[in-house]
Amino acid sequence: MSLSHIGLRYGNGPEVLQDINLELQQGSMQFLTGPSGAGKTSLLRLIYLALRPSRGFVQLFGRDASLASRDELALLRRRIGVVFQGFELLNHLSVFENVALPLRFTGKQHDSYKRDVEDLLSWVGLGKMLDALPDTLSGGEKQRVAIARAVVAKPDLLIADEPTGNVDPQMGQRLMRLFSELNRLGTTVLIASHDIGLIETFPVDVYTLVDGRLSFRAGKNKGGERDGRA
Amino acid sequence: MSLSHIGLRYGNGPEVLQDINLELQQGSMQFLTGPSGAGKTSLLRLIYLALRPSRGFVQLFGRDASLASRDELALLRRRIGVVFQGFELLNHLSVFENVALPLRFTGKQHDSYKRDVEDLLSWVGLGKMLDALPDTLSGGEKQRVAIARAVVAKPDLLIADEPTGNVDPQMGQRLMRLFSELNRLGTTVLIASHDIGLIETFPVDVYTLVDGRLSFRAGKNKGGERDGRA
Amino acid sequence: MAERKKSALLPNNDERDGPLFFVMTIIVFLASLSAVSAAIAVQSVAHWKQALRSEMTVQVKNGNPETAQQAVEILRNMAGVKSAYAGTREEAKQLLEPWLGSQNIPDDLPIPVLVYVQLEDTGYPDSSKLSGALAGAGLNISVDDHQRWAKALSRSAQSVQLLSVAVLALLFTAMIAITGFATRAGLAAHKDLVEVLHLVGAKDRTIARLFGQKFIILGLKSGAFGAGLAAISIAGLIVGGVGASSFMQVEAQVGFGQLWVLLLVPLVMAIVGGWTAHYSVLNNLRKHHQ
Amino acid sequence: MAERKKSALLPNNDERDGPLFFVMTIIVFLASLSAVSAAIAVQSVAHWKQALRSEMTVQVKNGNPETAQQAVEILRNMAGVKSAYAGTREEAKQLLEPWLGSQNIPDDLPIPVLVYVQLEDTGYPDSSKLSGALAGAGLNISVDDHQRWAKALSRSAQSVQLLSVAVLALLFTAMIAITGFATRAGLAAHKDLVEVLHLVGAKDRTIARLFGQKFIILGLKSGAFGAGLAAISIAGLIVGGVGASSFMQVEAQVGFGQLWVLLLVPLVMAIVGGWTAHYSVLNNLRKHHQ
Ligand SMILES: Nc1ncnc2c1ncn2[C@@H]1O[C@H](COP(=O)(O)OP(=O)(O)OP(=O)(O)O)[C@@H](O)[C@H]1O
Ligand SMILES: Nc1ncnc2c1ncn2[C@@H]1O[C@H](COP(=O)(O)OP(=O)(O)OP(=O)(O)O)[C@@H](O)[C@H]1O
Ligand SMILES: [Mg+2]
Ligand SMILES: [Mg+2]
Repeated sequence: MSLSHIGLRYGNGPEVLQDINLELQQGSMQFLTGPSGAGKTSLLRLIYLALRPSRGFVQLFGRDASLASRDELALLRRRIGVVFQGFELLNHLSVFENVALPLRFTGKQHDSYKRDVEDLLSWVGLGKMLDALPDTLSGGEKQRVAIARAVVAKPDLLIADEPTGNVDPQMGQRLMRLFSELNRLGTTVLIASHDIGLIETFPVDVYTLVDGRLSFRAGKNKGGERDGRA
Repeated sequence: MSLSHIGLRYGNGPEVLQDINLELQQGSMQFLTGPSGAGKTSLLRLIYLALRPSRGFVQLFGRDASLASRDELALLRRRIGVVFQGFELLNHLSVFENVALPLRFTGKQHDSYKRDVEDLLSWVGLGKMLDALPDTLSGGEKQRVAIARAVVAKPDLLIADEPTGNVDPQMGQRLMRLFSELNRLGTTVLIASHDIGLIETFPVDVYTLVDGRLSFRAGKNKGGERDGRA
Repeated sequence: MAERKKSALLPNNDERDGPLFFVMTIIVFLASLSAVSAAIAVQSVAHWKQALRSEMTVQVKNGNPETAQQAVEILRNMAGVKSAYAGTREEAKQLLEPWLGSQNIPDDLPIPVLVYVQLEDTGYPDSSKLSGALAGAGLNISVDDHQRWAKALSRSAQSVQLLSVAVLALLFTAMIAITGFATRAGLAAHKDLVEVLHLVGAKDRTIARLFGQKFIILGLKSGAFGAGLAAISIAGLIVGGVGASSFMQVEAQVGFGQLWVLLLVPLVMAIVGGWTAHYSVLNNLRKHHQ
Repeated sequence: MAERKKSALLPNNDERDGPLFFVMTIIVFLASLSAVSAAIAVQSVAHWKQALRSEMTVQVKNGNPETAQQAVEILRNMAGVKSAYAGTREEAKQLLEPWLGSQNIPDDLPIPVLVYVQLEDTGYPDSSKLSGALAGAGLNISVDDHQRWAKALSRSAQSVQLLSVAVLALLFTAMIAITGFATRAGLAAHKDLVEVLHLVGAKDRTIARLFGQKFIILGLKSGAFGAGLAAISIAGLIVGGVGASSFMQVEAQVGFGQLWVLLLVPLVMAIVGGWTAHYSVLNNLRKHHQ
């Protein structure tokens, strides 16, 4: 995954992102932080192909996104798992169905993934809520469903936008372990978060976005400060 | 505000809240904490009259809520400011209009509150976004609009559900100062939050909800642990 | 910073309103057409019945002008008869034209002479009284009270009437259903809006009024458009004189007088729309929100 | 834990579908009625034109049976004439009955004799040829080619036809508009659903097909209901014989044959509904989502 010379503006507004260069190594894991309104969500939306940049290039899995057809984009999206800041669950589907959603589009059979989905939901503490509808869940429960949906297809790239804002610190740690586990299996992970307490406990690289510009700090156990151009 | 012997179940589910007794002194300020799914939002919904308890009594401003007519309930609600966990902004109204919403129902004139609303939005860092629509805001910006709407009418009771989950720590401190300020002017404040770091920095009482039961811990500068029955 | 105006609490340029307005306009147009044709049918039947009840024809079968004149004298003096006059041989020939052709009637053909009798509106004598009086005077004369025509005419007018009323009822139901549908869709789309307004302290009536007003305006607008279109079409039909049948001619006489019905349509629409919206919202609030 | 079935991606018991189904059914019902009446009108005109074109009447004005027989001989031998026969005095009297009454026709009244001429379907001679041939034989005879009737009849049939087609077009537009409206409302209500499916990697076609199918089914269902209702009503009208006018009688003859039109209605509805939904969604996706 790489972004080069990315600029982004909404409508005729100011540039929210300015000259962003970012390259994520396959299998790496990093945090993205920065004050509210800095453009973290916008940057992630560019990466998971919900948005086109005003200028610059987005490259995913060796493919230039601006050159891909709509169907190719759909196929690329299937390799990305996303935890949205607003969860974006489907209210008429059960917790189980919501989590299984990405698997349906890959043409997998219900029986083949049933156990996996149930196990995953147990891990995030929702083993007893498989048939509940999202409207009846608490904020933190919704967030965990969103996380489960993002990781269920073992994506090549995982993008999580503020994935622990609605859960207690213990659950936050548990969810982070889930991400690390996935990362160990080869998934590239990028997490946007304000939770500095949480970030500090992980020895991973941290990108900071301020006023639309990106800076980089290597993980505590890794090395010193350097420029954002990875 | 007082809750006595409150029980709550959704549909035929288990009791989410069990025998809750809680009394908030006029002009006091407290936190409510507890693991995800413990029932914090449910408890707050009882207090701001979005929900009826399955058993027990809710008393607000000296009035038993179960005896009040629908119109009286509307009048009681006008004295309560709420920051919803899901923000609940109106997408077709501008930031300014969203914040001014509670004032419209009190029959106040636009000119009389225009300056107040603008000043308040500047204080939460949104002075330049008065005319923006909620859909174009970042997560933290939405949260701040929700907070501004809750406090704009200087309510007698302020209920905030996870009001700092989407903002950076500095902004979190700033918003908490807003709540304290309001509290000093006489508003009773009740804040549900997971953010233990934030809670620790305030010398206020903390209620903890675990498995549908409430326990109480007095603020650091105040006194020792005691039972939930306030 | 520019002047900031108080904006509508309900999004007023809802993207759903365009086609809804369109559908409602068409429905109103059709409902208006049926309303007018129902009104015309009702009026026509009354008109015909009146015309047929107030007229009889007496046939002097030997075609003798003197016998006819005698009959006229007798009839004029009867109670309940307004006037009576004998038709000319020319008139009688014209009636036979469709069957015999115009130039084909030989001068010596003894065509029966018709005597037209106008009756008073009330208390008119029936045909047997007339023929009794004539037979009493020794005249062999047959009386036609037009019952055959009256029956046939009022039967077809009634079926037109029935059909129009049925279509009208259907369209009316469709109108209400569309309003109900749109309101529910509006409420479903604005569920959060309703909830937020409710929790912020708006009274039920205030919220219901918001939606009610929206549909009153929509009803008035689409009602006025649809009814206006219908008025233009009907006027066009009448003036253009499409259909040369006698039925249509009666319509033309009555038609313009019935157009006032159309003024009611937008009003009814607005009331139905507003009321449905208002009460759907109220019910919804009472059911789902404390 | 109980068996968990794969559930529909689109909420299939949408609370908006009830009234929508109702409205669509009514619209289909009305559209079906107009479709059938348009088809009947088209058929009637063709039927009458054919009947009138293939028949002429020759009037022997002196009422002499021998002259009539002579005319029949001449006509039978003409090219383009299928058959010819002279009517009886009784038949002629029956035609005069409405005007002269049944018992009022004196036996010595020289009623013209009518000769009925059936013509070949194609290449039939016009009335001037016939009268020319008859005049050539020294017979003073008038020929009626029924043009007057043909014109009056086809004029009113055409206006019925025009009206039905106009109403049909309107209802059809209403149907499409309702489908379009419902789709847009559905999309607005399911905006998040569309976005989530899109971001989770569903292809545009997959999402569009979901909505398309929903409206195909809705179209088929409401189309079948509405058209079925219409078929029952029309059959009822025909069998019940509402309206005793000759126009209605012709309808009855043709009516049942035209009911097949109704089979098309649900199909058209389904196609229109499905297509509109499918392409609204596709457009929407292309416009608002990368
Ligand atoms: N659709 C949009 N149209 C216009 N402006 C937008 C839109 N989405 C975001 N913005 C603006 O872009 C800026 C960056 O937003 P973004 O959501 O990327 O911030 P963020 O870093 O995720 O903030 P937070 O931590 O509060 O979620 C904000 O000022 C926001 O108002
Ligand atoms: N409308 C509802 N119907 C049924 N169950 C519900 C409903 N709302 C909440 N619940 C259940 O009640 C329990 C408490 O929910 P609540 O939202 O009060 O938790 P919370 O303490 O606010 O959690 P969080 O910190 O995650 O927001 C949860 O298990 C949830 O699934
Ligand atoms: Mg964000
Ligand atoms: Mg909660």
